[in-house]
Amino acid sequence: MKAVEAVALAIFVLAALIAVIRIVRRSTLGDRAVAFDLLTAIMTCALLVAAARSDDGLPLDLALLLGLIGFLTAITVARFIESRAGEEQ
Amino acid sequence: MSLPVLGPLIAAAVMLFLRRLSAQRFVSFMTLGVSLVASATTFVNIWDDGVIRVVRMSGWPGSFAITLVADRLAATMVLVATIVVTIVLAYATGQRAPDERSSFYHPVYMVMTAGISQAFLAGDLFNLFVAFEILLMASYVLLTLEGTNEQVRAGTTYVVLNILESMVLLMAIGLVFAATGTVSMAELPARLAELPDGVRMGLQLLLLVAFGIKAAVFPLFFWLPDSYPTAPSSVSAVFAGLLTKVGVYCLIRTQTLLFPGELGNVVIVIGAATMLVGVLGAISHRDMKRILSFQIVSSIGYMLFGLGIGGSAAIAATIFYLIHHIPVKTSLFLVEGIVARDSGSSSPDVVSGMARRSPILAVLFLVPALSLAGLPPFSGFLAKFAIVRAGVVDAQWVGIVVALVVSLLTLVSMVKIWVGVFWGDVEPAAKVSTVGVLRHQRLMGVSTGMIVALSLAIAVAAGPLYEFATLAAEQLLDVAGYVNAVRSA
Amino acid sequence: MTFIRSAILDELVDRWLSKVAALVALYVTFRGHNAPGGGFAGGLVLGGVFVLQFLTGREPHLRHRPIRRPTMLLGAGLLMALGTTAVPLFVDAAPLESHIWKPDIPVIGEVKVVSSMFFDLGVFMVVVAVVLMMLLSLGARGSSLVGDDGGEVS
Amino acid sequence: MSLSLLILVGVLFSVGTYLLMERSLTRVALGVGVLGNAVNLLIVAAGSRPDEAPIIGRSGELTDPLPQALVLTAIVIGFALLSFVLALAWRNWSITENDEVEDDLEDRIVARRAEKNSKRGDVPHHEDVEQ
Amino acid sequence: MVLFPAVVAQFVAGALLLVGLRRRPAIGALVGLAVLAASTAVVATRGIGASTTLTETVGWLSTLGFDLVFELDGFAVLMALIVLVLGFGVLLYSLAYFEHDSTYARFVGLFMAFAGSMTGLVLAADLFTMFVFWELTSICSFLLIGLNDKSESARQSAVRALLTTGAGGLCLLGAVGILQVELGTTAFADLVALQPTGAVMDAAIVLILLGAFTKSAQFPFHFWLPGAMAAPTPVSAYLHSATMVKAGIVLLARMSPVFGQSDLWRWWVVLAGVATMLIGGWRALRQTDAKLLLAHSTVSQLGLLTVLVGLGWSTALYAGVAHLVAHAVFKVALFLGVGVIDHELGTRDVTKIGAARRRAPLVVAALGASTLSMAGMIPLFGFVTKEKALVAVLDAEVGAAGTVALVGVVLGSVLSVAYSARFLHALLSEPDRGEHDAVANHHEHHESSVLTRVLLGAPVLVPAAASLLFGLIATRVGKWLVAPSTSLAGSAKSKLVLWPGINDALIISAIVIVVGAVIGWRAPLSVAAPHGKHRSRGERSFDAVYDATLGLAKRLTRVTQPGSLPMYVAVTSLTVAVVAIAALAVDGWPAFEGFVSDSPLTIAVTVLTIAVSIGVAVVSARFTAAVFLGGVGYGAAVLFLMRGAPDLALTQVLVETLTIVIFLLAMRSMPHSFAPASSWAPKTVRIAVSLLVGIVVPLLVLSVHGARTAPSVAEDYAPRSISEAGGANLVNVILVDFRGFDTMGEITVLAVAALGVVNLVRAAERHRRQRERENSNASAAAGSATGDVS
Amino acid sequence: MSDVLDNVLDVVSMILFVAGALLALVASVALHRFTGTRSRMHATTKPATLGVSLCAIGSMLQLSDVSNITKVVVIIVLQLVTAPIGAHMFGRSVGGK
Amino acid sequence: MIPRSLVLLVLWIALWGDVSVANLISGVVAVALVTWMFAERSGTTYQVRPWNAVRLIAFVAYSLVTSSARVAWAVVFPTPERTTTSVQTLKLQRGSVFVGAIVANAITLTPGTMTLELDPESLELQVHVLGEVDPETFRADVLDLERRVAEAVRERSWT
Ligand code: NA
Ligand code: NA
Repeated sequence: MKAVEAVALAIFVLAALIAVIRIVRRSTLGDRAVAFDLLTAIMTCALLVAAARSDDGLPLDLALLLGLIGFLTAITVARFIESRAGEEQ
Repeated sequence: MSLPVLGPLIAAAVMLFLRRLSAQRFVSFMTLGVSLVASATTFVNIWDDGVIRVVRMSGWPGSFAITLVADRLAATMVLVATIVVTIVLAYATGQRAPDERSSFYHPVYMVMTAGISQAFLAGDLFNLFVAFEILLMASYVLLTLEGTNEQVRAGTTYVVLNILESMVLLMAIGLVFAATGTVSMAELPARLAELPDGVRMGLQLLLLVAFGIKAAVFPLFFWLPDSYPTAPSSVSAVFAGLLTKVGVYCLIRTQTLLFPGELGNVVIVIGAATMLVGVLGAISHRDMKRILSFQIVSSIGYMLFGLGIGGSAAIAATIFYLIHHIPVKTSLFLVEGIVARDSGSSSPDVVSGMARRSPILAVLFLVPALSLAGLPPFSGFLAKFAIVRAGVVDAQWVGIVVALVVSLLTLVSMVKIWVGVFWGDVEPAAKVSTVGVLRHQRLMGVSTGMIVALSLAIAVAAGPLYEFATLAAEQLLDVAGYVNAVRSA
Repeated sequence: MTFIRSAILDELVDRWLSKVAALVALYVTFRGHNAPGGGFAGGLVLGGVFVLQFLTGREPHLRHRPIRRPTMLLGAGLLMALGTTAVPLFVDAAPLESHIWKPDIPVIGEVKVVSSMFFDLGVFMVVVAVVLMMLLSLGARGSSLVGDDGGEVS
Repeated sequence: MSLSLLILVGVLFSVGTYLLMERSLTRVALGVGVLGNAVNLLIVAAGSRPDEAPIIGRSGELTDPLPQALVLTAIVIGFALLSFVLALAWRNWSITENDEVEDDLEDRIVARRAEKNSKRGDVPHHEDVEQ
Repeated sequence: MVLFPAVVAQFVAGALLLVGLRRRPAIGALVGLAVLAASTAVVATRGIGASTTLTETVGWLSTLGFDLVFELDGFAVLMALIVLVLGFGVLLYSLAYFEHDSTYARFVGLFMAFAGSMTGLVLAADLFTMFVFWELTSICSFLLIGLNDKSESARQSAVRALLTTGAGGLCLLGAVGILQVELGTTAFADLVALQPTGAVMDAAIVLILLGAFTKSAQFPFHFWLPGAMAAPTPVSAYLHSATMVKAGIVLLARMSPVFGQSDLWRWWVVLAGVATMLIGGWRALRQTDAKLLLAHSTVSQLGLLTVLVGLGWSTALYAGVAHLVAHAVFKVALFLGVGVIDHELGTRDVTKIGAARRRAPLVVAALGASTLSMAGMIPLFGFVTKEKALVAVLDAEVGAAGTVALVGVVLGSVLSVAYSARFLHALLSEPDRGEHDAVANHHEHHESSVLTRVLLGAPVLVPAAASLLFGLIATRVGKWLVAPSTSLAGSAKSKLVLWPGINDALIISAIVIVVGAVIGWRAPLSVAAPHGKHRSRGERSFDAVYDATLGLAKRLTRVTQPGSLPMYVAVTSLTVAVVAIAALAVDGWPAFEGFVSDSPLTIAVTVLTIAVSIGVAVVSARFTAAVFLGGVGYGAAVLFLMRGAPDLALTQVLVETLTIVIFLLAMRSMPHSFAPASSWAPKTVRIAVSLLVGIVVPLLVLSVHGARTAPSVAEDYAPRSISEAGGANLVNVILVDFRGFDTMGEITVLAVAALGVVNLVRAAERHRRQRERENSNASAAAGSATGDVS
Repeated sequence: MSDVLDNVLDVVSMILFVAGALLALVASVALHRFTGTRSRMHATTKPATLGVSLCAIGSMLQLSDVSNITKVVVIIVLQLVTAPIGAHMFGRSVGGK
Repeated sequence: MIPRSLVLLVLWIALWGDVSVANLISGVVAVALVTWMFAERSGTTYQVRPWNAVRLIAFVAYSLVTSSARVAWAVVFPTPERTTTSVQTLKLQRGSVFVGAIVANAITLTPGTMTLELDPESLELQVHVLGEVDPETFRADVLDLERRVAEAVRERSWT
C-alpha cells in the first residue's frame, strides 16, 4: 500500500514538474493559467493521497480550500485576458 | 496602562460608524483626553516609586506572555507622544485640510497613536514588530492621504523602503527566535548572552539596521527627506516629531537591554556620520520642509552618538535629547504648515517677509529653530551640551568636533529658512491673505504655541527632568531589574 | 468588472457554490481552535466567495445585502475583537484574558464556549470586510461604487 | 535545518532583492511578495524542526507552534503591505500613465546645482544680488 | 535674589515689546528705560562700596553643573554699569532717531533682550553662565543687524556676524565642556585658584581664545564687525562698539589670570591683538563712510584691549580695564554723533560731513573732543589710559611676546592717531558748493523738533563731557578702577594720573602723536572704492568658505541622496549583506551539519518553487509574473504543510489567491508588458547585489540556527492549551489567546491597509471629477467665446 | 470479514490512486502536446477533474472519520462545479483554437 | 423536492461529523445566514427525480471516463484528426435555463467538449469540440443529454 502511494506521489511530482515547465517556458498567459489550474489539481490529488495514507484530516482541509479557492486564480486570469482582449491582438 | 493602546483603537473602530466629521473629532479628542489622563497617571506613579509596571496580555505568566512594560523611559515617551499627538490633532482640526479631505483621517490617526504607544510599551520583540507595522501602515495611509502625484511618488519611496525595513526586522526577530527560542524581551538578555560572538553580533546588527532604517540613520536615511515634505504639515509634524523617535527608542532598548554596551563604537561612528550627512543635506536645500526633514536625520545622529558612548550619563543625555527634540521638531513643521497655509507655499522663492507680517509666528519659529541649533537658553542647548559633555568624559574627541561643527551647520540651515522666509520684503507675488497670518488660523497658532511652550517648559524644568532622565537611564542599564519585573509580574 | 450574463454562472455560482463555500467558511472559522483554520482562514474563504461573485460580475448582489457597507463591518469586527480584549479589564483581569464557560443548557447539553471565540469571530469579520473593501474600491469601474460601498463618511 | 529550504530561502531573497531594485512599481510589488515569502520560510526553517502538526492529540512529536504563529501574523501583514503597494502602483498609473518610480524632483535639482558647481550660496546671494 | 531678576526683567520687557506693545513702541521704550534705570540702581546700590560680594546661584540643570551663577564683583559692577548706563543713553537717543520708523517696536524689544543678555554676561561668575548669555548676545545682535531686513546687504552682514560669532561660541562651548569635565568647575574664582596646565588645557585655551577673538572681531575674524554697521546707528553704537564686542575682552579679562602664564595664551593674544590693531587702523584710514571709519577704529582699539587684557599681567590688566572704560565712553559718543550727522545731513560721507559744523555745532564739538580722546590727546581720558597702556607694555616682563606687544602698541597708536586726525580733518573740512546745497535740501525736508534734538544731542554730549571730565579727575577715576581690576587679577597697585611727568611712555606718545597726526591729516578723505566691490577681503573669504561648504554639501548630498528608489534599496540590501558577512567573519564559516534529510518530495517541491520564483524575476509580462508569484506562494504552502504547519499552508494558499486577484484589479489597465527599464545601474550590478544577499543570508541563518541553546518558550504552551485556553490547535490558541495581542495588531494593520486602498481610489476619483469639471468649464468658456464671435 | 473488506478497499484505493496519478500525468503532458489554449484546456482540466475525483474516491475508502469523508465529498462536488466555471470563463476570454 | 437548505444543513452537520443538538441549532443559524447573505437571481426552484438523477449521474460518469480515455489517447498518440478543433452551435429544445445550465456543465465535464456560452434567452449553446466530429451526431448527443437532464430535474416557477 505505502509503496503504491509513494509511486502515485512520484507520478504527481513528475506531472507537476511537466506542468511547471509549461509555466516557466515561454507561453501565453492563458496557457500558464491552465497549467496553474492543473497544478492545483495535482496538489489536490496529492493531498488526498496523503490523507488516505495516514487516515489524517489535515491534508484534506487544505485540499478542500484548494478546491474552493484554487480555481479563482484561473478565472482571475481569464478575466484579465478578457478585459484586455482588444489590446493583446 | 494599556489604555493608550486600546483606547485609540476602540475609537478608530467606533469612528468607522460615524459619518459626521464633528462626531469624529469629538471622539478623537475625548479618546486622546482619556489617554492623556491614563498615561499621565502611569508617568506620575513611576516617577514616584520607579517600579516597572507590567501588563500581561491574555493573563499568562510574564515569561511567555506578550507584555506591555512601562519603565521610566517608556512611560515618559508615551506621555510625551500623547501630548504631542493631541496638540497636533488640534492643529490639524484648525488646518481643516486633512480631516475634511478624507473621512479616514481620524480613524487612521488614532490607529497610529495606538501603534506609537504600543511600540513604546512593547515588552516582546515580535509584538514590537506588530506595533511598528501598525504605526507604519497608518503612516502610509496618512502620507498618501490626498493621493496627489507628489504624495504618491514620495509615498512609494517611503512605503517600499519601510517595507524593506519591516522585512529586515522580521528576519532579525525570526533569527533571534531561532537562536534563543523566545521573543520576550525579558527572557532574551540571558539567552542572547550565551550565544557565540558572531551570532550575537549579527543579530544585534540586524536589529540595528532595521531600527536604523526607521530612525533614519546613515546610510539608511534616504527615504525620509524624500517623503516627509510631501505630507500635509500636520502629518509630517507627527512623523518628524514621533515616528523616527520610535526607531531611536528601539535602538536604545536594543543597546541597553538586549546587547548592553556592545558595539558602542559602531554606533558612535554611525551617529557621527548621520549628523554630518543630515546637516549637509539640510544646507544643500532651499525648501523649508526639506531642510527640516534633513535636520531630523542630523538630530538622530546626536542621539546615536550619545547612545554609542553608553553609560548612565550619556544615556541620560540621550534620553533628554530624545524628549526635548519631539516638541522642537514638531513645532517647526507646524510653523511651516501655517506659512504654507497662509501663502500657498513655504518655499523661500515664493514667501518672504513673514516676520514683518506676523512677529508672533516669527517667534514661534525662532524658539524651536534656535533650540534645534543648540543655542542657549533653549532646551536644545542643554540636550546637546549634555551629550557633548558625555563625549568629553569618554574622550570622543572626533565625535565632539563633528557634533560642534554640525551644530554650526544646523544654525546655517535655520538661518537659511529665517533669511529666506521670515526676512525680506513682503513678496507681492505670493498668494498672501489680506488679514493677519494667524488671525484666520487661530487654532493652528494656538496649538503651535502650546508645543513651543512645551519645549520652553522642558528648558525651564530641565533640572528635575534631567534627574528623571538619569533615573530612567539607570533603570535602562539595570537589565536584571527589567527581567525580574517582567518575570514576577 | 462587467456582469457576465450566463446561465451557467447563475445556477452554479449563485445557487450552490457561494452558499456551500460560505458554509465551509463558517465551519473553518469555528473549528479553528481545535484544528487548522480560524477566523482568518474562514474570513478569507468567505472573501474568496465574494471574489468569485466579483469576478463573474455579480457584485450588484453585494450591494443589495447588508454587507454593502464594508467599513461598518470592518468597524464591527474590530470592535468585537477589541471588546474581547478590553472587557476582561472590567472584571479585573488582564486584557484578552480568556474565559471558558461550560453552561449546561437543557436539551442541548453541556456547551463549551471559549471567550476567545468572539475574538476569532471579530477577526473573521475584519477579514471579510477588508476583502470586500478592496474588491469594491480597486475593482470599481465607475466611480459610484466607491462612494457608496467603499466607505460612507463623506 | 533543511538544506533545500535554505537554498530556497536564498533564491527567494535574491529574486526579491533584485525585483525591489527595479523601476517598475509592479515589479517592486512582486519583489515585496517574494521577499515576504522568503522571510516567512526563513522563520519556519530556522525556528522549528519538521515534525508533526502542533495540534494536541496527534501522535508523534509536535513541532514548535510559535514560529508558525509568528509567520501567520507575518503572512497577514505581508498581504496588507502588498495590497497597499498595489493600490499605490495603481494610483501612480492612474496619474502618470506609467508604472515607474521616478526619482525625487528636489533631489535632482540639488544634484544639478551641485553639478553646475555653482558658486552661489543660498543665503548671502553675492555677486548676482548686488549688481 | 536681585541680579537674576534684574536680568530677567530686561528679557521680559523685550519679549513683551516684541509680541505685545507693537503698536506703541515709544511707550515700550519708556518701559525699557525704566527697567534699565531700575537695574542700574540695583547694581549701583548692591555693588559699589559693598563689603561683601553679592553672589547668586540659580539652579537650572544642577546634575550636570549647568547652573547660572552671578557675582557682583568689582569688574562686574563696572561692566554692568557701562552696559546699563550706555544702554539707557542709547535707548533714549533711539526715541528720537527712529521716530516714524516701522521697525522701532522690533528694535526696542530686541534692544532690551540684548541689554539683558549683556548684563547677564558681565555678571556671570562662571564660564558656563557667561556662555549662555554670550550666545544670547549673538542671537540678539543677529536680529538687530538685520533690523532692516529688506536690505540684502543687511541680511548678509547679519548672517556673517551670527555664523562667525556662533562658530566662536561653539569653541567656547567645547572649552566649557573640557573645563567642567577635567576640573569639575568653570567658576572664575576656582579656575584662578587651580591654575590648570597640560595638553587638555592647551586645547581649552585655544578654544577660549577662538571664542573671544570671534566675538571681539580679532584678526582673522575681524571682518564681520564693519559689515555689522549695516545696522541702524544706535545698534552700532551700543552693540558693536560699547558692549557686545567687549564681551570677548571680558572673557579674556576673566581668563587671563587663569591662563596668563601660558606661552600659548600669551603669544596668541599678542599676535592676534597686534595684527588686529594694525589692520583695523590701516583700514580706518581708507574708509569714506564715517561710520565705517569708526567701525574699523573699533576693530583697532579692540586689538589694543586684547593685548592689554590678555597679557595677564596685573598692570596691563589695570590699563586694559581703564582703556576699556575710555573706549566705551568716547566710542559711544562718536557713533551717536555720527548718527546725529546722518540724521541731520542724510549722509555720512567723510567728504561731506564738514557741513555739520553749522547744523549741529555742539554735536561736532563733542565729536571733536571724543576724537581727541580716541587719539590719546591730553587732557582727555583717552590720553590717560593710553599712557597707562604704554607703561604697562613697557614694563611687561613677558619676554619676546612683550617686545612684540610693545612694537604693536606703538604702531597701533600711530595709526589710531592717524585715523583720529583724518576723522577730525573730515569734521573740520569745508564741503564743496554742490554738497552744501544737497545738504540744505535734505535739511528743508527734515526739520527736527527741539525734543528730538535734545534726545539726539544729550547722549552725544554727556559721554564727550565725561571723556574730558574723566581726564581731569583721572586720579579719582583711577581709584574707582582699582576694585574692578583687583577683582580680576587679585592685586592691582596701579593708579591713573593726568600728568605722569616726562618718562619713556610720554616721549613715545609724543612721537606717536606727531607721526600719526601727519599721516592722518595728509591721508586723502576721498578714497576710490576698493576693488572687491562692496565686500572686504575678510567678507569675501567668509563667503568663499560658506559657498565652498554649501558646494561640498551639495555634491555630497547628490551622492547620499540621489532620490532614486532602486539605489536606496541597493544600499539597504548591501548593508544587510555586510552585517551578515561581519557576523560570519567573527564566528567563521557555519558548520554544515545538523541537516535533516529532506524527503524527495520536499526536494521536488523546492526545485519547482525555485523554478517558478526565477520566473517571477525573468518574465516580462506583468500579469504572468503575478501568477508566478502565486506559484511561489503555493510552493511555500506545500512546504509548510510538509513541515507540520497546516495552518500556515491553509492561510498561505488563501492569501496567495487573493493576492493574485488584487494584482489583477490593480493592473487591469496597465499594458501587457513591463516597459523597458530605464535603469539606474547596469543589470550586472543589480544581479551582483541580489546574489550576494541570496548567498550570505542563508549562511547567516545556518550559523544562527546552529547556535540555539535554550528550548522554545512554546513548550510551556502545550500543557495549558486545552485546560486553560480551551483549544487543541496550538497555533490557533497562540493566535487568539497566548499571543492574541499580536493578532489584534495584525487585523488592525489589515484594516488600515484596506482604508488606505479605499482612500487612494477615492482620491483618484475626486481628482478625476475635478479634472472633468475643469474640462467642462473650459469647454463651456470656449463655447461662449465662439458664441460671441458668431 | 472486515479484514477482507479492508484489503479489498485498499486494492481499490490503490488502483484509483494510480489511475488518478496517470490522468494527472497525461494532463500535464497534454499541455505540451496540444497547441492553443482551448485545446490544452480540453486535455488538462477534464482528465484532471477525473483524476481528482478518482483520488478522492480512493481516499474516501481509506478514511474513517465522517467529517473527513464529508470533506472529500465536498471536494468532489467542488471539482465538478468549479471546472465548468473555469472552462466557461476561459472559453469566453481566450480566442482562437 | 429536496430543499436546498436541507442539503446545506446536512452538509454542515456532516462537516462537523457529529449529529448533536448543538450542531443542529448552529447549522440552522449558519444556513439561514448563508441563504440570507447570497441572494437568488432567479425566482425558480426545481424538483429532482431521484432515480432519473442517479441514471443521469451514471451516464455522465461513464462518458467522463470514456472520453477521458479518448483524450488521453489523443495526448499519447496525437494525430491531426484527434487534435483538430471546432465550435459547434445548437439550440436547446426544452426551454429551461436551469436544464440548459446542467447540460452545459455536463458537456464541459466531458473531455473533448467544452461549453463556451449558453445564452440565457435564446438558449443557444456554443460548444468547443476537440477532434473531428459530425455536427448532426453531436447535436443528437447533446439533445439526448438534455432529455436525460430534463427527466432528472423539473423546473418550477414560484413567483
Ligand atoms: Na523669500
Ligand atoms: Na509614474
